[in-house]
Amino acid sequence: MEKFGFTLSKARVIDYDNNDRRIVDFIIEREPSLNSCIECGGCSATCTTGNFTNFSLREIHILLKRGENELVRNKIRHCMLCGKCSLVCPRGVNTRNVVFLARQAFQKYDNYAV
Amino acid sequence: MNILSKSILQITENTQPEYIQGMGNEGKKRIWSEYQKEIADDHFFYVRSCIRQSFYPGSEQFFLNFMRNVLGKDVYENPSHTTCTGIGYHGDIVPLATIMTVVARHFALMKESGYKNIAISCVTSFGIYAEILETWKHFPEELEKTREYLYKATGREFDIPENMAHTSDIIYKFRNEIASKAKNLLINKKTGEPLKVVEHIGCHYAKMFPKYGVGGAEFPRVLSGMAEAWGGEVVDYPERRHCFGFGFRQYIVKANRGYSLSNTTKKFSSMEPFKPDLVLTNCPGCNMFMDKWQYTIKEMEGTTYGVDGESIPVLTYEELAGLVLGYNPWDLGLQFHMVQSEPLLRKLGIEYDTDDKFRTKDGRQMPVPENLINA
Amino acid sequence: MENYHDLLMQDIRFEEGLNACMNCGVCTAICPAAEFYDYDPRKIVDLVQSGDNEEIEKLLKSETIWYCGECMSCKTRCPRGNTPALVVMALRTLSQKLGFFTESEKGRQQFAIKRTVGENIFKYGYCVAAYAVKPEMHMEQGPIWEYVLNNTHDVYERLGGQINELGEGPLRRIPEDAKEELKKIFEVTGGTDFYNTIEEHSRKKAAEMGLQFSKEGIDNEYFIEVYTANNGKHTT
Amino acid sequence: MPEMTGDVVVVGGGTAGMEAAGQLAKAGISVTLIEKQKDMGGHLKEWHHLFPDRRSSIEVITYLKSQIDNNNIKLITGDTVGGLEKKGNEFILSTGSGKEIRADAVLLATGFDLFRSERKEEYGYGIYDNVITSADLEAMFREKEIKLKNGEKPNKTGFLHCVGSRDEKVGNLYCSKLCCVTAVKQAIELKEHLIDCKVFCFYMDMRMGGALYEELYREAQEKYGINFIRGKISEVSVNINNKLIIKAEDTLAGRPLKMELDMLVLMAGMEMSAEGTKLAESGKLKTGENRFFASADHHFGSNISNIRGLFYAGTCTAPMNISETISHARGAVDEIIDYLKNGKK
Amino acid sequence: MLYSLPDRLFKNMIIMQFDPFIIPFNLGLYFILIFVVTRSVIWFRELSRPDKLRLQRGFFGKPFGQSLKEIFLESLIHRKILKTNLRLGYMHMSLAFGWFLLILFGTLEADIFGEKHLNAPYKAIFFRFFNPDHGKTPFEEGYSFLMDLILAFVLSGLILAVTKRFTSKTVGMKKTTRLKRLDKVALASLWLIFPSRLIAESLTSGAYGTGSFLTGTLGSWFASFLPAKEVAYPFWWLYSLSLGTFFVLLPLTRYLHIPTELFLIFMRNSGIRTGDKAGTYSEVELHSCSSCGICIDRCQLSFSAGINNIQSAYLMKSIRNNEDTYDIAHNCLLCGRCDQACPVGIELSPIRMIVRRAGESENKYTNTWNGYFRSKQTLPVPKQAVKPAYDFLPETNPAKADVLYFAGCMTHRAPSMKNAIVSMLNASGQKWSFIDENGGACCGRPLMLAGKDKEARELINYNSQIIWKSGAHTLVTSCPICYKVFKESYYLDVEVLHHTQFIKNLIEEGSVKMNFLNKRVTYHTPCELGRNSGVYDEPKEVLRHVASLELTGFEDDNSLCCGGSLGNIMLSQANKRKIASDVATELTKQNPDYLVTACPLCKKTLAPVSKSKVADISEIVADAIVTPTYTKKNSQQHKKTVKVSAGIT
Repeated sequence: MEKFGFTLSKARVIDYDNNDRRIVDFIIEREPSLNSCIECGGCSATCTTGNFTNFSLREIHILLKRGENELVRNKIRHCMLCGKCSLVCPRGVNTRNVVFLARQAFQKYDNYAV
Repeated sequence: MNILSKSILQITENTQPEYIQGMGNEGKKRIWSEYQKEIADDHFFYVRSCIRQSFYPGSEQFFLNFMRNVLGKDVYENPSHTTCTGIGYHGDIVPLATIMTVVARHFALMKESGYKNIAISCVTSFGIYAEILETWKHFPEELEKTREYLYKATGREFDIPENMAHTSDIIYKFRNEIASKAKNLLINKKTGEPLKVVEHIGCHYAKMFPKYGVGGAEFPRVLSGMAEAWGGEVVDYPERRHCFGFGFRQYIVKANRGYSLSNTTKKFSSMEPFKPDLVLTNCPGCNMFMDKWQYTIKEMEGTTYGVDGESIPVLTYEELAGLVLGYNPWDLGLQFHMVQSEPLLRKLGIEYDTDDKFRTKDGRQMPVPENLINA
Repeated sequence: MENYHDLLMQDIRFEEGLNACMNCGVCTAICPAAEFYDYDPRKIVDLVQSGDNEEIEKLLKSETIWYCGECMSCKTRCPRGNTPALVVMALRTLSQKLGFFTESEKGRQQFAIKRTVGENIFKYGYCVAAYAVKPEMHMEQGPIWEYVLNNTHDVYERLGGQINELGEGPLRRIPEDAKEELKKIFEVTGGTDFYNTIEEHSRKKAAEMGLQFSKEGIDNEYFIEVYTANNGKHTT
Repeated sequence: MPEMTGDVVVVGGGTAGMEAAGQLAKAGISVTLIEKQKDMGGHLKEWHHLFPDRRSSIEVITYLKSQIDNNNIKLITGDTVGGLEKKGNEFILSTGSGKEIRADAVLLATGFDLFRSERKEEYGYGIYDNVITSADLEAMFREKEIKLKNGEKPNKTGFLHCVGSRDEKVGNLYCSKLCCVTAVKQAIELKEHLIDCKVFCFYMDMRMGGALYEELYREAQEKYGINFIRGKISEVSVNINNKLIIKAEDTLAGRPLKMELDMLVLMAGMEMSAEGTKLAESGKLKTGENRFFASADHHFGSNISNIRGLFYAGTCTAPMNISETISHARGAVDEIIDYLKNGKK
Repeated sequence: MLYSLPDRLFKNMIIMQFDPFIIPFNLGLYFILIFVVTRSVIWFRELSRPDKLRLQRGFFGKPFGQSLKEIFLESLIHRKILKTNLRLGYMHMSLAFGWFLLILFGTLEADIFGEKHLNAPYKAIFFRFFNPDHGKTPFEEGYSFLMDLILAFVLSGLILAVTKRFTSKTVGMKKTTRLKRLDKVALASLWLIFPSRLIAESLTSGAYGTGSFLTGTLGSWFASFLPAKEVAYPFWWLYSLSLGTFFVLLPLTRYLHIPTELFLIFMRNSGIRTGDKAGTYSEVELHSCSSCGICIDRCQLSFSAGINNIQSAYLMKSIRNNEDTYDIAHNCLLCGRCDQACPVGIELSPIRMIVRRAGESENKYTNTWNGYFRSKQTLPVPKQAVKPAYDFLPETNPAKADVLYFAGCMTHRAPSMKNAIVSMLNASGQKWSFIDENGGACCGRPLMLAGKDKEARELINYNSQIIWKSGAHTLVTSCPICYKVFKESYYLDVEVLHHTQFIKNLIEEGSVKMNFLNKRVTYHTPCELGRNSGVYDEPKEVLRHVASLELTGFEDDNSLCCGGSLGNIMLSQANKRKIASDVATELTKQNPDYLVTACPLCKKTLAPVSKSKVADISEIVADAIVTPTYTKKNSQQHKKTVKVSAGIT
């Protein structure tokens, strides 16, 4: 840095093959309904938390499936588990359990309670 | 000598040496056949590149020298032609109307000196010229406006060139002539294996207008055609088509250079497993940066991308043609790269005179630079 | 508040670069900037086509539009024949015309480009010229570059250079009348005005930031600031 | 019912042509059916199973063959129609083999050509070993063996939707309509052959607008765990291990995505057939922006051409699935009978 | 009298009132006595100070009598089980009460007829062995008749128990609880006790021509073809052994519930409750569960969704055995139907909540002393995010008002209901404001149900702030889930009303006039409102006021859960639907015009599966409102009323 005045940047690309998908595997094993998500965004639209922040369950589902866990870990605690999302989901995804399981998975694999 | 001439024969006879007729080549041929651009044969109006004349003057000089003295072609360089302001345009400080008029001025100089074929040394310029010609096609009113501007500013008038070629197109056109005159083929003298060549085409050469480039945008032929005609083997690697990351403002401004460095690094780590012997480019920036970033990343991270700790020599197509034709590497200016070419020269079995490396035109010994790579 | 979409429509590059976008993402997929900056050309095009004036103003003042490297790779692939890079270029031009560019760290850098490349054009008739590439500003050029500059004459002579001499050859001097013509062209086509706009807004910003500013050259605090500043918030 | 006279030429022995010829013959009209290939069935012959119910294409071909098993039908195979003109109320068709056929009415059922995927250079079809098309995969299904060029089984396969559809770069602005459901069908079949193979579909929009299509999509997700990623693949390349590297944007995550694949299947779209285009030129038939034959009216005249007595059936007018094609063919038959009844007015 | 026990034993030795076969029995007996004492000491020590005091007060106070009564009625007679299931009740009663009588009268017998008037326990148990020729005088005869009668009573229960094992139908239970190995051994020994006693006594009687209608008859029959005296001896051994084994194994098996239940009764009558952390009381509850399986029959997951491994009996068991309780604890609607039915009165749902709260981290148990005792084990607590979870919630300054309306997340998904309530509030003419009109924070109850009390507390504090700032005296909510948490976990000095209660008040004050709608309706009691908050009557009264309410057989305590409960985080949509449609079918048997409920979630859950229209009470009522006269003065308000005059029509 000192010498050149700039540094290498970290790539933003989702490196699917090298990402860690244990979290999502843990969830899908226990809540297979996550598979049938069609990313319609209904959950995000009705979300109580989403009413205050840019929290989006739809995005969280995607990021989990891609193994972009860091982003999820810091956001997922914002969910209030109110369950509105599971009322709107057109594919009957048990969205509430997905969040609940994700939190457990983070505790199991990162020993990090979220 | 006769072994050499034999292999030359074999190459000149069929443009697809059997060792590169692997799977997919049929597919590539099909694509190439769809992008056979018209390249003029003689009487070129030559425009220089800001970067190349500063960093690779030997390359531009080789081109003129080869065209004029070896092929006996007429290549004219007008003393009062200037920059196309392309870097300024892509640095977003030069308006479109301005650059169009500057380019129009070059067309005017052409007209005045009676030339119809333009030969462009710089890929950025080449892209600019192409973009402008296309713009004038779609928006004729812009062409008229430009004519007015130019006349108002300089009193000059211009015609649109009949043929436009990048100087690499022209070398590609004469690749087989070069092969037939070859003193060194791109073959590892020790192993007899063809050298592995990584080609890098400047993005602005064909990505904007595939039909302007030999072989189109996805599998450009202009450099691979040379490399193969001269006995080398071209490697296809995942990031082949990726921009190396000049990014104009992303390099010009110090704070942004991480962008440029990161993209080049990405390309090199992608080509590394293929163990290329050299990188061949047709773009001023690409050439300079792929050479200089190897030094930078080595300084920063200690990473090198060649075999056993070496870095990969990066050559312009003129420099490579020069080596094939047996020119003195030091007259081509290879010694003024950050990554030195000796490992490559040794593979090619070229005898080079180390004493001569840093001497002036009239043979005076110059100081010897230190901390060069591969030296 | 002006209608920025209309202003953009006056730029033929915008007209050329933006048909209806269907958000397929092929541009972002291979975009060198999207990989290393917090940047997504698809989103830019989508936002601009939405025509939301406030959003476009935000965009014009944002860092986002300055991340593109104008490699034009996006043009090759777009199934709708768009060129996000051209859209970005139109945005950048407008952002400078309106003086919004000084609102963002990356935008302010336009001043540095004008003072280097921009001036070179008039000084040398070239955007880049060897003797203008100062080693201390370009450490990445490495020892060889220092060497070349220390031995400019000998090096270029051997390679057929014509340093500062009229006639043909690399790095030859561009005749004065040719440079005059360049200047004229800039004046006639609005290039000069554009330069002055950049200068004017940069001067204002320098004052606002309390940085020393000089009429020309690069030896002033504001230049050094915009040339080197990196708040580290551009990558995720 | 007044006595009907007249000969009808049906051009094209695919689904539409066979169904129409059959129905006409049943109505007592003498039909000449011309097919360029040696045997009948058109594209159906290349397909293994059909969506959405996965029934074998053979069964449909068998049905169609039974339709044309009728003495009123004269079959000409291995021949094409070169030129076509109308003199008074009579049509004169000249075949590739130099025959001349006269007819009172003509039905064009020239069908479609599959998009030539090598035209999308960035995907390297015909260059990279394991980039194949939906048709190639279908052939593998017929062979009952899915394998890579090197004989190994793929462990990770991608399906790319919209190859040659919705793409200005290849001049096809339209949606081919059937590729989405085909991709889902093939993804499921692939899983059934290779249970451990991970499957990813790269789509722009999932267009599952047909009976039981959405259900199939859901089954693919729920039962087979097939992944759907919204973003079109931008380019394909190979690494040193000859694995495919694909680049796309995961548009729902708003980030570029890079993935290694063993095999990539390009869902090739449908285009106006070359024969169709030739006929359009020689017969001065109107074609639309999408190069398919332009029918007189989208809503109530989709079988009618701009020449009285000349009719269209099936995918020479627009992408259609089998059932749509068959109903379209039957529609054409009604139009023809009507035309002949009313003295060709 | 115990102090004189040793020397009496000694005397017995002298006059040969002793035989080695009694040793197993004695060992077992004294072991179990010692165990029970130690365990109760440990438990007592673990009690919180206030609970200790409660217990002491309870022991020396009125509750003591209470407890004795309850012990008699529940532990011996098993009244509750008798009520719910006669045969099952009889089985439990005959075994427990019968055995009790056997011991009682046995001891008396020994004391009356034995040559000593105070005896070691074994004398009573093996009385017949030591007094073989007892039963000659008519009085003695009468007594042994009584003893035989009691034995017969016990045996009859035993027969039921045995048959239940093989065909659970006999006692009218659908599913019986599954057993672990030790239980089987213990069960075997338990079953052996009375048959072996019967045979031993019969043989002895047979040898000496004594015994009554049971032992006597059987005895003489034996004696007719057996050397009764000799054969009797091994059976006395068997009798003693089975008793001994049973006593020793008792602590390791579910039969520990027999002694533990006594403690439970004492503690409960002393006013001790389960609480929200594992402790003595929950421990005692765990071990008081007899796995009778009544909770299984009550569970809708069982009879609607066919899920038969998560009911409370299994929860108790898996906690006792320190098995993984995750699925059992979380796959439950928390409807409270089992709590209602538990004959032992264990607070099942609170115990489930303890497990949910504990999660991975705390309150794990391990068995020590080969399982005779349990000790707490605490796992390392994982890294925790430092920032609070909901710090993004904005500061708000609510308008001052007397009445607040908090719709809650679920009501926001049922707009017609929301509008109906708004129209009610407007009609009420009170100064009210809508706190979460544009969507507020969640009430916190769903988090609590998931065992996340810490986060829930954040939301509670946030909402409390708003309520407090508004200066209101009444808080109306239209969601029972919110209602429960506002009522129980918010520390507010406002009156919390469910909208049905609010409407009832309006009716009583007469401030809103209503028409009687000519509609037949049935009512579904929401769990959170009914069983879990005890609001049963107001909704029905309101309904009766505006429509004709018909009964369904699932009133109040016996009401069903719609299946949509937020209490169950694991249940699949498909299973929720199954439960819902079963409920809808039951509640719409008489084709009412409306199936009415008082909860937005119940409404949304039942609507798609019910053949009658489903509505919330508020919607019915809104249709019944006679637009109040005074609103005419205030056109603005009038308009509002009209605009939102919500409901179904």
